[in-house]
Amino acid sequence: MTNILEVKSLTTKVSGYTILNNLDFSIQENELRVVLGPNGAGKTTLIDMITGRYKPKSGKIIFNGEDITGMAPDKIFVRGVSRKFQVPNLYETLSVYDNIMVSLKGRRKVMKSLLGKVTKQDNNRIWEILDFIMLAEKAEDSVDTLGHGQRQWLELGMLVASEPKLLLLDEPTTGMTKDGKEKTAELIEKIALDHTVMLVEHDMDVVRQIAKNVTVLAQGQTLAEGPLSEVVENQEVKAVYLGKGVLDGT
Amino acid sequence: MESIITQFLNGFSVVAILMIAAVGLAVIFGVAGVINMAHGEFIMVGAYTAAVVGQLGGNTFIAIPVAFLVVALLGLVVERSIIQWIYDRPLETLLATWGVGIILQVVMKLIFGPELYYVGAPKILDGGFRTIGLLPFPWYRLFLIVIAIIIMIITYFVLFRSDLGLKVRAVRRNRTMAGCLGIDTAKVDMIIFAFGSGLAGVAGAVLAPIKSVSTTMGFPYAVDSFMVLVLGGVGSLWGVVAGSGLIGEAETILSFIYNSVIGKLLVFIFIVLAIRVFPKGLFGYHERT
Amino acid sequence: MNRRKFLKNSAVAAGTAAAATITDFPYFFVKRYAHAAEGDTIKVGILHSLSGTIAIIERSLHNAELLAIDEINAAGGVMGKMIEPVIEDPQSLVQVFAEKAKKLILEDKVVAVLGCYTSASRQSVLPVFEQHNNVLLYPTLYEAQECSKNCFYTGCVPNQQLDDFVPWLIENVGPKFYMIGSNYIYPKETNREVKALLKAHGGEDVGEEYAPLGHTEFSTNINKIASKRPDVVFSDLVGDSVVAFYKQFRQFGITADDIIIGTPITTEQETAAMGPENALGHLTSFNYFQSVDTPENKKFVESYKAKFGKNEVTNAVMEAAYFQTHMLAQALEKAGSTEADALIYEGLPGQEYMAPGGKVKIDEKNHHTWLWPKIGRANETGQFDIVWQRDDWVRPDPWVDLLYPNKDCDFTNPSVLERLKSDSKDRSGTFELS
Amino acid sequence: MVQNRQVYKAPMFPLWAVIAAVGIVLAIATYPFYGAAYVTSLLGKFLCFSIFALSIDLIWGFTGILSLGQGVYFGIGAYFTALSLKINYAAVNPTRYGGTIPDFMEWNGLTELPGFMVPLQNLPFAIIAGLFFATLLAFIFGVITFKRHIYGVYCAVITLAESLILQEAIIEYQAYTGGFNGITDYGTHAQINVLWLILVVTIIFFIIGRILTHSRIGTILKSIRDNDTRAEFMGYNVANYRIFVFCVSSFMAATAGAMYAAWNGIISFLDAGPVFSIEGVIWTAVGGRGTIIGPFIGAFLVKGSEYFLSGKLAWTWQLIMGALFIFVVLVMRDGIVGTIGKWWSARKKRISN
Amino acid sequence: MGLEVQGIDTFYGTSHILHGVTLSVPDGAMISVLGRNGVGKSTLLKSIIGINPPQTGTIHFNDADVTKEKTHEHVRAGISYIPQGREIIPDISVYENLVIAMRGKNNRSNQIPAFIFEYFPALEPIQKRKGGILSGGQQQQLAIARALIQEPNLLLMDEPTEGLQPSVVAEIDTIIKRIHTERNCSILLIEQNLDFIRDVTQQFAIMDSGQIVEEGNIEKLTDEFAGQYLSV
Repeated sequence: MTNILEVKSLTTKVSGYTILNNLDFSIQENELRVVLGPNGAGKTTLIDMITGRYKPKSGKIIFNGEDITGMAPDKIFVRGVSRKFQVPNLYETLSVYDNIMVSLKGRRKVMKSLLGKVTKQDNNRIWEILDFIMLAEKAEDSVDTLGHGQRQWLELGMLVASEPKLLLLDEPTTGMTKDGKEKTAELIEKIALDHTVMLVEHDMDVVRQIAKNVTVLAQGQTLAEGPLSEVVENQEVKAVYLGKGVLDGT
Repeated sequence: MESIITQFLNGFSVVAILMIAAVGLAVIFGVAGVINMAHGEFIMVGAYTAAVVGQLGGNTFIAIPVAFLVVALLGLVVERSIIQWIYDRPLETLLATWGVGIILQVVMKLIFGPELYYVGAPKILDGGFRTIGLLPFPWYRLFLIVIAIIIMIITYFVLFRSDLGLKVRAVRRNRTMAGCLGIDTAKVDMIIFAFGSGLAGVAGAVLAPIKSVSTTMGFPYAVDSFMVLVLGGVGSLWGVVAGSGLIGEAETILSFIYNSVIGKLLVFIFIVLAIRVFPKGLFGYHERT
Repeated sequence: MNRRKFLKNSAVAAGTAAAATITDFPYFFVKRYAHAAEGDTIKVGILHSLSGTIAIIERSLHNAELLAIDEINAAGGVMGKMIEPVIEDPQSLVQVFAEKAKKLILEDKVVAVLGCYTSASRQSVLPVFEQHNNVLLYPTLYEAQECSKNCFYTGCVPNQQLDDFVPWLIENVGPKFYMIGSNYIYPKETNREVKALLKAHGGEDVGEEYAPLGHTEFSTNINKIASKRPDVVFSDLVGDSVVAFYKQFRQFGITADDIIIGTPITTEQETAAMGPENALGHLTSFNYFQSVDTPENKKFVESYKAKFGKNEVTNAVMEAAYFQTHMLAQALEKAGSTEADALIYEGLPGQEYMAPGGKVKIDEKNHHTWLWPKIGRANETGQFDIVWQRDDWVRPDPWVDLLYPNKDCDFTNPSVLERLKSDSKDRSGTFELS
Repeated sequence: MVQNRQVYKAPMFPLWAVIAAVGIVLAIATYPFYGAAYVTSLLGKFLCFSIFALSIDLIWGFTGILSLGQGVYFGIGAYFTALSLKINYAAVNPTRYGGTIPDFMEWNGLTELPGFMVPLQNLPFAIIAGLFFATLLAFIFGVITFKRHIYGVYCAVITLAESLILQEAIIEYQAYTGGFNGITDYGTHAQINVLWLILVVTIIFFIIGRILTHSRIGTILKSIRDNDTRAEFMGYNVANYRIFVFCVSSFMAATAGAMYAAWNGIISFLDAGPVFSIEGVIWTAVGGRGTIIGPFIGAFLVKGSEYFLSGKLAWTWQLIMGALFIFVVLVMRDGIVGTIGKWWSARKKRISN
Repeated sequence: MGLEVQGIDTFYGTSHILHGVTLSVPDGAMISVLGRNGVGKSTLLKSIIGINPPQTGTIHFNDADVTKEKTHEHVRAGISYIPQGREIIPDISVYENLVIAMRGKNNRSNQIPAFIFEYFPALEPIQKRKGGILSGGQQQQLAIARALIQEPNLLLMDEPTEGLQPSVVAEIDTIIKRIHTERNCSILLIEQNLDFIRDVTQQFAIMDSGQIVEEGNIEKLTDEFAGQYLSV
């Protein structure tokens, strides 16, 4: 197995604060990696760096053997990295169907999309995805009629539609009911069957439901990494979540 | 050669005029994120205030505080009635304030009629002093330079050395947190809008004696001020100084060598290219988030 | 600009707008017109901007014409009918001038239009008048070099303002001229004539410069002027620029004792707006000043002030607007018809009137007006003291002899007339869709 | 999986709309035969204004960029055409100086047509050159600003300055542009075939606008307008799309300008200026931005009422205009069409419930 | 008296975060709220202080209904708030950060009250430094000082120990205890650090999925008990 994503000694600062501190991190192909960590540990910032939203102060990001550090977001996307935002980030005035439609893989160039039509295959693919994210009934409705959970699913569906090599999911279950969380976790598990997924998650029920490999970030660095069962027993990790001082060695 | 030197001095007075005109707009844009398209009309109202003060027997020195108050009040009314509802839609503030500008023009014309109004310079500032050039440098232009410096200093003190300024900077940087510290953010917006408007009023009052006063006088000032802001960058007093300095001197020198339209054209091209390099302007500040 | 009106205005500005005060406002209630019985009127278009940048001056022309119409109607009207002014506001925009002219002619079916101030607006409406064969009376001084059978020009043309003025300046002030003007056709053409006159009379042209219209920052230009040390600054600046230029000129310490500003365009209106001290001693050449001492003028100034406010001033263009309205009424009587051709070929040419500035006459040949050139020096009240005047009237010559020897319009030439008449028929036959 | 399911898509050209459109088009096309000449002359103008408003709507309503300088492109189209017409007209109808070149060239001291203007003698070439030049300028402008992520207020102010500078340049270089006087007296082109031409072009642009906004690319444009961050992270080069639409819209504006110049018989710097540009924005806002029919309704309504009211109301009209700006921003944000549309869909929802 | 939160429902955008939360903080109490990330603890504080006001339910403070009041009005009524991540205003100095808090409470003085530097001696020498360049510990001290200078009746604290060194955590611990006893101020505290909670507070409430699921005295909060709701 090769590493599809490698982050090498990444450092970044935002208005004087160090968010990521010399972070090394990698994900293998077809892996489902869960990233845990307390607030402010740098999880979202890591995703921002990988997807080109901000440029790191130093360090390198290598995706699929290519250095993508500092590339524009759309260029990074075309190479196969899709991200989901913490707060669902949708096209508010479009219908559910159209949200998926504009996310379908390919045809990102102006002239191509000018001539492009929605083919039968496209249509079938969109319905497939709508079924998958359980929104087929809502296909014609505009996005602002969706409930919060459905919005999260729709964004997942949009990512799937773009057929990326790597999905970065930033807390896809926030603001959901228990039932919703379970369903979302199932979705993610299904997606992970044929995609590489990096999941940032807080909810331990969700994590327990789907996680195999876990990385714990704290203060911009990797605190622990490994299979869930091992990491859960790690004293430092417990400390982060259960209150034993992080560095006091107890 | 002597002409060039005089011209350079002239340039300073043009810079001063730009600075006086632009600073009010800069304060409002920098803090509240609103481009006030009625800025020129605010200047116009200031100029008419000076005309009224003049007719009542006052001079420019009296007109300055009166114009400040009158236009600040006007700004307050505009902010409360219109702007406060659309802070989150900056593009639409452009349209709304443009409408305010039109209305102000009509209303002023209804009150004062369409003719040009006369505003004289204070007697004490008549004449000028000899420089190395051929012409005496008018005292009034020197006064403008002084006023520009004073306005910049006052604005600096208001924004950086006063309680209000402290609140303003806190609000600009972190609106939510400022509220959590007990600052009435809506009131700060209101006051700063009134203050910026008041500065426009002062601009009108001091510019009236060298220009003609009419209901349509404002727009060119507004445009010049936009240019200063775009070049200098938003939310920084240094931006206003740098923007006015570059544009003012460049325009005067270029119009001496060529003519004023070519001067303007070159300056505009220069601004567009500068924007390409510094999208936030020379002293750009991150806009309100 | 008198103090009482100002106080009153300020009071309103301060918010004490009592209805009684407002009704006095000259502008608030522009008195429209006294209606005669409908259908029993002769409609005359009035096409002056009431809004926009040139409304400042055009409003006074509009008023002068309304005053004249009131006088005509009070005296019994024309051909037994009242004159009904149809007012349009072209908003100082040249396209709107053309648009409104079209409306006046096609929709309101006016017999003639009194209107326009700038050359730009006149040029924009002329094709409309020619195409629809209607009559325009144009009161402004202008650069001339134009003949249109549909247009009657009652303002000065360069030979009436410059032919005496420039030599007088050379002789009495000095030979070195620096020309500064707004950048459009009128100053350019005028300065061409001035340069020709300088050459002919031993003057010297030391500089020529044009500022964009509406320009108000003249420090650079004044600096340039000072470096050339002329005797006369010949200014054809217009509008806001005039005021800003005079003010800044004096602020740079230059008075009429050092350099005289000579101009064919600065009127009483501008001297009032800039403050008399800034105009003091500078010269203007016109056929009329408010200070002209004739009974006609006394009556004109008085009735104008009575109607539109005591603080109003009159000027040459207003005088023309006033007398051209009276001449139109006389022409309608003379022609005995409201047909355009009757006015053009019989009514207006050769028409005479005792105007406030002296007796005037529309030239049969070129449709311009015989006028009385004068030179005025601005005094400390903003009025002009007449320092020189010609003792006879001067024939208008739209094609000044210095530049265009032997050229003139001739609407008395039978062959020209023949062509024009058939031409206008052709045009009205093909143009438009209904 | 069920195959070949469809979503209901509003038809690109619904039957009722087509019928209504045909009716309106026929009414306008035949109007000169039964209507007043003055109104006819307004009709042609308003159609050009409508296209201009549509061009603003394309970039503002559909991609969210507010240009306060759209008049630049309208003006370029108008000036190229008017110059060409004037040069040709002057060649056969001696000017007041008796020469065969436009009078404004003569009083600026030119004695013959400047070399670079010789090609403009060919009218089709002049029109095409104008359209091309306008589009090219839009492209350059787009590359400078959009590629640097300059949007919003900054962009609006820069476009405003752009039109102001063009306006000043036109006045300054009067030997080639007619300056302050504009270009006038170049023959009459307010003929029925020109009206029909304007009508045909209007229909074509209407259809192009409809296709651009209701096909796949239209959906993409809307998605960029709604959420450019999401679109960017979905692999769309947002700047390129915006440049593309900006070019299309400039082309439309220039075409409108060209036809306006021919129809109106007089143009001036004001047609390229900031006030005209902002007026166009307000037409769009009143009609309803983000709709194709909105700009047409807005232009006809605002401009129409201006022509019929301003004579009688003079200064009041300006007051109304000012209040309209504020009203549209504060109260009627979706414009006439948008408000009706919202009301309609709310009603539908009520009924279906 | 004190704070009474009655059945509030709060939304963040379209997500329903708080579901009928009821909580009371009597005068002089010190209560900690626990729960995993994302259960709505911070939103609870934001609802109380008025940043994200509840859509239904009421909030009373000292018997006055403050549900619809603006943030700054809460502050004037006597509630101060220390947000997560400190939110020090970076481009003004420590002194100015403090002064601005005084102004928020209508205190026109330019003199920082002496008790502030008694509590936070570390701040005294660095008053001229810009807020943005302070260390995490200094920032937390400043954040608390900024709230304290307003002499509140109720202090809301959102994770005051997050991301701090153990030594600093210990300092903060003492300071909070001192504030509670010496400044006559009730405290509502969000924390994940169990030891810290057990050391400083007397009462606790546990939140899960936008609701308060457990309340009680601090003795009840054993590792096992907490683990039910907080376990990794």
